[in-house]
Amino acid sequence: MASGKVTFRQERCKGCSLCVSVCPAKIIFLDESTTNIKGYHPATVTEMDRCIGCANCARICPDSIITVERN
Amino acid sequence: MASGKVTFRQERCKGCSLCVSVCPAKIIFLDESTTNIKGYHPATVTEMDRCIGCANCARICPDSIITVERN
Amino acid sequence: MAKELWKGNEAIAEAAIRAGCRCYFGYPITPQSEIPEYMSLHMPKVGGIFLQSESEVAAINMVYGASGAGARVMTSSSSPGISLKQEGISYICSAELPAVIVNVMRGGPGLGTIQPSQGDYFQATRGGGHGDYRVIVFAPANIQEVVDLMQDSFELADKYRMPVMMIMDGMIGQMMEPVEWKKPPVNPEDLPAKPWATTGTKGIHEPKAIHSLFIDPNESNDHNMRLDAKYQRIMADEQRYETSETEDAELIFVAFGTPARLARAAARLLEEEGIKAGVFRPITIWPYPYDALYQAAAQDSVKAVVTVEMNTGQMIDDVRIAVRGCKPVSFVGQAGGRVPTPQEVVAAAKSALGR
Amino acid sequence: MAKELWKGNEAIAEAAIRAGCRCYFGYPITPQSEIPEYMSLHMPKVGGIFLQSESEVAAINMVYGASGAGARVMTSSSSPGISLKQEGISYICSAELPAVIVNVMRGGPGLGTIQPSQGDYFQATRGGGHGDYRVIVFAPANIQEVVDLMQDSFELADKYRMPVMMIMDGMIGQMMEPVEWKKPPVNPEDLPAKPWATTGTKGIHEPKAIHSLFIDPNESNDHNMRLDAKYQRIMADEQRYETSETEDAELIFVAFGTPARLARAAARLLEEEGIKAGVFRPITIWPYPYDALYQAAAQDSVKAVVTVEMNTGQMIDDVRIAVRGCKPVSFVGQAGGRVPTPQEVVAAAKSALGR
Amino acid sequence: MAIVYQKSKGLTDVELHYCPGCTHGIVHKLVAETLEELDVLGNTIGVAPVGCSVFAYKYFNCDMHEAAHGRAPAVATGIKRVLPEHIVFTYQGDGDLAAIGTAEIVHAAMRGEKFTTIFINNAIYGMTGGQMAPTTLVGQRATTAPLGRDREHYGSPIRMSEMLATIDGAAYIERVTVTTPANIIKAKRAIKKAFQLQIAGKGFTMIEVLSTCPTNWGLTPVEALEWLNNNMVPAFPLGVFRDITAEEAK
Amino acid sequence: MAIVYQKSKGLTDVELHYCPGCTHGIVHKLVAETLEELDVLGNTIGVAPVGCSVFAYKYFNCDMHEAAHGRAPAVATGIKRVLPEHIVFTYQGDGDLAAIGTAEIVHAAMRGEKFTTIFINNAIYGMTGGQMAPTTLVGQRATTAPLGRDREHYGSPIRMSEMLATIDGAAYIERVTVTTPANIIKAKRAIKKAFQLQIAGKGFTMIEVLSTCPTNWGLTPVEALEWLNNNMVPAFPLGVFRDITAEEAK
Amino acid sequence: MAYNEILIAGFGGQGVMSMGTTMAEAALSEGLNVSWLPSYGPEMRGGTANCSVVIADSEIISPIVLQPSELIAMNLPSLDKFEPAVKSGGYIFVNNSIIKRKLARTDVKAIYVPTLDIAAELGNMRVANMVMLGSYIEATGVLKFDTVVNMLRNVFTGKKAHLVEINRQALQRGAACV
Amino acid sequence: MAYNEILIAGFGGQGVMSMGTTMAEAALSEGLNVSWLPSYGPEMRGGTANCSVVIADSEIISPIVLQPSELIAMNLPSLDKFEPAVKSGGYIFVNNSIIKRKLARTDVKAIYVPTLDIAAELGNMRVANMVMLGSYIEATGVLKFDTVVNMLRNVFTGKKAHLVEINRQALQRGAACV
Ligand SMILES: Cc1ncc(C[n+]2csc(CCOP(=O)(O)OP(=O)(O)O)c2C)c(N)n1
Ligand SMILES: Cc1ncc(C[n+]2csc(CCOP(=O)(O)OP(=O)(O)O)c2C)c(N)n1
Ligand code: SF4
Ligand code: SF4
Ligand code: SF4
Ligand code: SF4
Ligand code: SF4
Ligand code: SF4
Ligand SMILES: [Mg+2]
Ligand SMILES: [Mg+2]
Repeated sequence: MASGKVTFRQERCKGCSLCVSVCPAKIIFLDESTTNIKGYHPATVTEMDRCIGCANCARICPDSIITVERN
Repeated sequence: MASGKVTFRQERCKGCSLCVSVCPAKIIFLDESTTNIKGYHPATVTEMDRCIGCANCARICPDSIITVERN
Repeated sequence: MAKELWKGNEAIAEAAIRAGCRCYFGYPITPQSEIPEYMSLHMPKVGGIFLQSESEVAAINMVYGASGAGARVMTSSSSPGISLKQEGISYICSAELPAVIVNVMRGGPGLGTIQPSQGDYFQATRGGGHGDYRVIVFAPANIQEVVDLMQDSFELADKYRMPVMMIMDGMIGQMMEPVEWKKPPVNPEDLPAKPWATTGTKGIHEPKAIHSLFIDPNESNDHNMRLDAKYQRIMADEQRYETSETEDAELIFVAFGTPARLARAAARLLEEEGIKAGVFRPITIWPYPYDALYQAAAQDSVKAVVTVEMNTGQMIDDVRIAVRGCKPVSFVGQAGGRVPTPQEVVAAAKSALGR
Repeated sequence: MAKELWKGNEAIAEAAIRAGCRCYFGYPITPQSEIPEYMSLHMPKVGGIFLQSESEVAAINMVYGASGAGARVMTSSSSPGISLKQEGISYICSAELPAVIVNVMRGGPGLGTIQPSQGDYFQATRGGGHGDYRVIVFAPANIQEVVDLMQDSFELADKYRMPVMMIMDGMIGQMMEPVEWKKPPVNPEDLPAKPWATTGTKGIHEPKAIHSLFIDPNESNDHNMRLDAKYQRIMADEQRYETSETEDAELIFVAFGTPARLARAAARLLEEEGIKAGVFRPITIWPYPYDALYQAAAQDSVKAVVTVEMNTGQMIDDVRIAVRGCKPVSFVGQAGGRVPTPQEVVAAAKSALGR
Repeated sequence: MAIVYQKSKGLTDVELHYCPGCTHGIVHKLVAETLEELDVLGNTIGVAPVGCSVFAYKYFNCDMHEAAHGRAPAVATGIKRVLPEHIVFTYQGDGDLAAIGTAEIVHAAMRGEKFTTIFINNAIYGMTGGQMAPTTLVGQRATTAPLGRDREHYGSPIRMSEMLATIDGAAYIERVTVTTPANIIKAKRAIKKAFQLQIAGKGFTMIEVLSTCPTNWGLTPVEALEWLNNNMVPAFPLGVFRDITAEEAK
Repeated sequence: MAIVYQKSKGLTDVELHYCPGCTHGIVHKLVAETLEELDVLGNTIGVAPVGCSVFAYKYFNCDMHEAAHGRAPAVATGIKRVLPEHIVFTYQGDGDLAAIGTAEIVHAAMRGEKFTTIFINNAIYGMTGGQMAPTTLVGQRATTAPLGRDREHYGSPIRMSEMLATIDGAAYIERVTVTTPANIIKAKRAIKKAFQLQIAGKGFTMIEVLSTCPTNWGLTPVEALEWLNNNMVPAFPLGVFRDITAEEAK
Repeated sequence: MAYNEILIAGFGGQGVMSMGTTMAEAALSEGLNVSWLPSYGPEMRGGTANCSVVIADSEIISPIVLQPSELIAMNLPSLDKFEPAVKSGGYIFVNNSIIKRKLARTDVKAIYVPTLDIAAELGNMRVANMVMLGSYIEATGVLKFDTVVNMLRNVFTGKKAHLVEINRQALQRGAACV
Repeated sequence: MAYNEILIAGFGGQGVMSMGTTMAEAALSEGLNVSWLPSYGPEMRGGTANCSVVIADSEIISPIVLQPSELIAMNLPSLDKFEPAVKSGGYIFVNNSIIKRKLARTDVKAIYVPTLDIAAELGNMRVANMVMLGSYIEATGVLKFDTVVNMLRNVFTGKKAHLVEINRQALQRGAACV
């Protein structure tokens, strides 16, 4: 399986969870430990090694804040 | 064959000839010998005995000026 | 009756229903959408008609039809939507049908802003549509007055068979204020019959036609002159205004709607500085209370007249017409959603007085 | 150049093409349909665009788009159709785009009559649309003047980036009169570039946006104040008017368009009776030549000012504002397709003079 | 002898102002006869448009309301909502209905407004002097299309019946013509059916009538009927485009 | 590592003002990516509507023109007629396109105007606070239909793609949605095809995108996608309604 | 000071409008001030047509003619409608090929012109309006005969050049009726 | 003469609007003049919400509050935006559960209220706004505590009656923060 890497422009995240809902690896979650300037818990990934770089998350993110890289 | 009778309210005739064009008996014509108040030669019938009372003329007359009677 | 806290737009809608209105057509637009929203919920409860139209153009033409059919009918919108209604308003005026039209004004021109403004004064008082016509225009200054004037609006509309417009800045639509329901509700069944309405000949009367076509120039002229005579009657009989402290004032503020409040606050500030200022507030902006304003301005004590508006200066034309050059007239205002502050008004007043 | 006999509407269209207009959108309506008809035949011959739109609303919005894309563009209509364009005009003013709008007025209100009228004076000069905006309004009195003013109209529209309206009664559109083509035709390729037009970034410049949305009240206020400053500049620089025999006159007629001819005829009749009457004719009705009219009216010799209009009295508001109460102002007119006769005008003048 | 055809009581005695041979007059009769036969004249409100039929309010022997150009469906909506038990119809030209009034007719159909529209498609703006209509045929000349309608510039004529038939709220939509006595009888039947469905509260009903404008087509009235048959009928096929009673029957 | 997905250059860096999870943002991306891929950003003029996407003129990285409510097709017509070699698109909501702007979209289609319309159907007036749209489903609640849209009162939702597909001047009309990554890819393909046909001068092209309005539907963004799938898709079937290239190929 | 206000009225198709424009063109070429104004509108559907022509050596006040100094009545309804409006001392030209009555008024000058009969004699019914124009010119002296003929030369060129002659004859025959 | 101009600002969902209407209702029942004005428009899409409340014993001049005598800042962007506008000598109420900074200004009175922490302790996060309101009442004395509680009794009736008590507690806990 390809391995991927996602980066979030967190200060622009609106915490809508669309990315969360479409990640096949189920590794995205909203980080409740922090609130961005807009008042939302931003999306994040910790187990990045499980990312397959499918770009589902980026494709559905309405705010275009996710960048996906892949090997 | 049924026999009919048509009456024209001639002062309102606009001489459009639609009645002329649909009379199966071909008995309606525009009376070029006279001009009504509106400046038109009004439609008329002389050989009334050939009228079959089909009402084609009246049905198509846009100005509703033809009355048709039948035996 | 006890006072209740009402949101302006909802109070407008409720006041219309209490005034016997049983028919509303409109299209959403900020800052007045709560009017159709309220109507959608409450009209059915009183057996009335609420219909959201496909556009403002359609709405005003539905009003035209419904009014012709005898209904007590209303529409509402905000500035751009009112622009789209101009052709229809002209038709309704010419066909002499009653209707109430509410304009909760926002800042223009164009898409502008949804913030409050008084930028449609000209449109309301001069007829934004084509031809010689007028509508009676009420310009209430707070929610209580909106409510108080609603019944009058429908009654004058019926009396003169013409639209009555109620214009207010968007703030009045959006804010909440205490309201007292002073008048008893009108039961539409108790209203006088409308013999001119097209409700079918029933085989009894001659066919009626509601129309605005007068193709022959003489007929058209006669029709216009008849309308004009009606407008003259209204000018004589229906002017309304309010004055506060204008007697022996050194300066007269003229303001309609919300800015009248600011003007009164400014007058109080001026009083502290020893300047006596009064406020003249037209309540009908058509017919405009020209004579009353002239009387106020012509007093020997008065040195200057200052109009206060939430636009770049529109009512000032009527003030000039009223004042007839007897005193200098100047303007202070803010347009497009900003409200002048009492301090700005005070400064303008002082400069008008040369201090 | 020799004079040619031209029908008003066709002369308007031809003059626009000669003024470099290469883009026309419109919808048929009597008495101006010969304008789109002429355009449909002649625009393609000069490589221009003629498009009949589905409505007046669409037409003005096509103008909005085409102007934004840099075209020298025009639309025309008659009264009810102009009412429908009000929202669009307000947008174009706010977005600051040039355009020429012709209103060949017919009698209103409503469907009214197709006969000539001047019933849209208020609409043209006060903005029938919402918000604080103005358009420059020319009111030519004959076909020659229409033709002469057309190039100026497009130039002022470009200069101030705003619509210029030309209004005339339907008679001017329908009649034929001799015309002389005084100015050389404009080649659109020679016109100055429009750096503000949206013609694609070409990957070079930053994206441009043509819009009229200023959601923040301060931005909106600033925008309005900037527009107002432009309008003040125009008021200072662009007033046009014509006087005839006003010096030392006992009576001043004020009239725009066709009635100015009647007024001059009436003045000649009065002269025969030993009364010296002059005619003041505004050519721009916005900006209105207030000061010039005041000067004329304030002369010691003048006893009365009489406005002559083909409506029930609209310009009279501006005359009152101009005259500032220094002389009595009265009105004579006919509405809805009728034209006052010189005799009627004479009678009104005498009664104004108390004779 | 018995009278077999006479002027309908659904028409007043006012003379029609239409040009000689204009089929507006024929359609007026059909509507009038229908109202008379259904015995609803006393209970009907008609809405006249702006177009050559602008004076329709003088001709129909029932209460009438004249609308602004294109807005008849909105006016009719206002009337019918206030007087749901009454019969309401609009009578509109192709400029009125298919150009400026497009939004109003589409939304009346969408809402399933219970009135009947008589749509006179004569492929031209009659009243204003022969300008192009949205229904003008490709190649047909008009005063604003002096070389004929150009498909590249203006597209093909719009078929309103087909378009409106996609809308659920439309109960009955048929296109007819009045070029022959037989077609006139068919047209009458269609109009009657539309009014009957209105009375039954089924929804929006519209009959499109292909009509002539001899004056602006530059043809004699009889030639105009032929031209219509040869040119308009192929572009605007006759027939029923929507009939919910047929669907309900299934 | 290679970048497989990043923000399109067709978008500016301005933050979108849309509510969390609103699919307007997804569609913006697809249009932007298409323009970028076709390499026409420098040659494109977009027309923004009045609706939640009123600020679209700040977001697209090309010249933009903001229209009055409903009039984007007229504005686009004006632009495209003046600049026939440019790419022009409108981006419109369902209130904008299917209510107040009905006449303008129908006639742009009729004339075969060579621009592309992106039609965001979210079954509601988003911007003004959740009032009923012509596309609101029967039974769906809205602030002006507090008990849900009533078929008897308002008819059924209008299907604009089906309606416009009856018009000859329409070259391509497809309805898509963006509820899943797979649907997003399909939607992108449709949008790209529409722009390609515009460039080929085929006529009017429109892509209807079934979209969400979590705020006014009162659902979370994820629930909104589900609701769309379960309720809107059955009422507004996905698919191609008109494709003249397919017809030409026959 | 010449100030002629002419009203020409008849059925559509009688050449009423072109009679007016011909007069206007001729007046222009004589250096006079001129205006031409058609009636327009739905009443035209009824088949009537009329136009106002004003010819003057001073400024034209209004192109609308309410009280004509000369009325040209091409049919009976027009005569009925406009006869009362003509200025005392003015002219009424009556197309007596189809108007069978005489004038009711005695304070105006009546000129009866059998336009159709003459046109028939000339072999072209379409020149009936030029017959009338010939009478008008002759009676009023407002325009010169040669100017009108020259004007016709400008109108009928190329293939239509042969029409100049018959129109000239029509003018002459009309003039002879006065 | 009391004239209080209050600006309440925060994220959507923090109960900003209802805090305002609660104050307005209470003021009305105390016989004071009152106005409430929400901010509205597309900027709300961004998720911010604010409203102006004016409470006075004289006529209310304008319902728009530009220079608040009291600012209630429920989140950091609101504090950043409105802190400079507060009248000298006025109050700023800071929701320091989520606003981590102190005031920059020294010429105003600062009240820090950990609304979320207290609401959490009370077991209902939705009463955070009532905690803040309690602080406001206590600090300014503009409204009477009992009026507000009575008002809550009118709002929470029937099935919701049990909510009166927790809201009353929230008000009290807020008051205690002053
Ligand atoms: C707002 C407005 N625009 C334009 C007109 C001018 N106008 C009158 S009728 C008409 C079109 C008539 O054509 P149609 O509807 O096809 O009817 P027809 O005369 O052919 O029967 C137009 C454009 C008008 N009266 N009002
Ligand atoms: C003439 C006019 N009428 C009404 C409005 C108010 N208005 C703004 S957007 C809108 C509808 C928005 O709905 P939609 O087009 O579906 O777009 P969405 O917000 O759902 O994306 C309305 C009615 C306006 N700005 N102008
Ligand atoms: S790229 Fe795919 S696997 Fe990786 S985080 Fe995004 S959705 Fe999950
Ligand atoms: S889709 Fe985008 S905005 Fe939504 S939670 Fe994920 S990263 Fe944040
Ligand atoms: S009734 Fe028939 S046969 Fe008799 S005249 Fe009429 S069309 Fe001819
Ligand atoms: S159809 Fe009627 S109007 Fe036409 S010629 Fe016959 S009778 Fe006369
Ligand atoms: S112009 Fe055409 S449609 Fe109108 S009445 Fe004449 S023939 Fe009929
Ligand atoms: S209101 Fe609806 S459509 Fe508008 S931005 Fe919010 S979610 Fe999107
Ligand atoms: Mg037609
Ligand atoms: Mg929507």
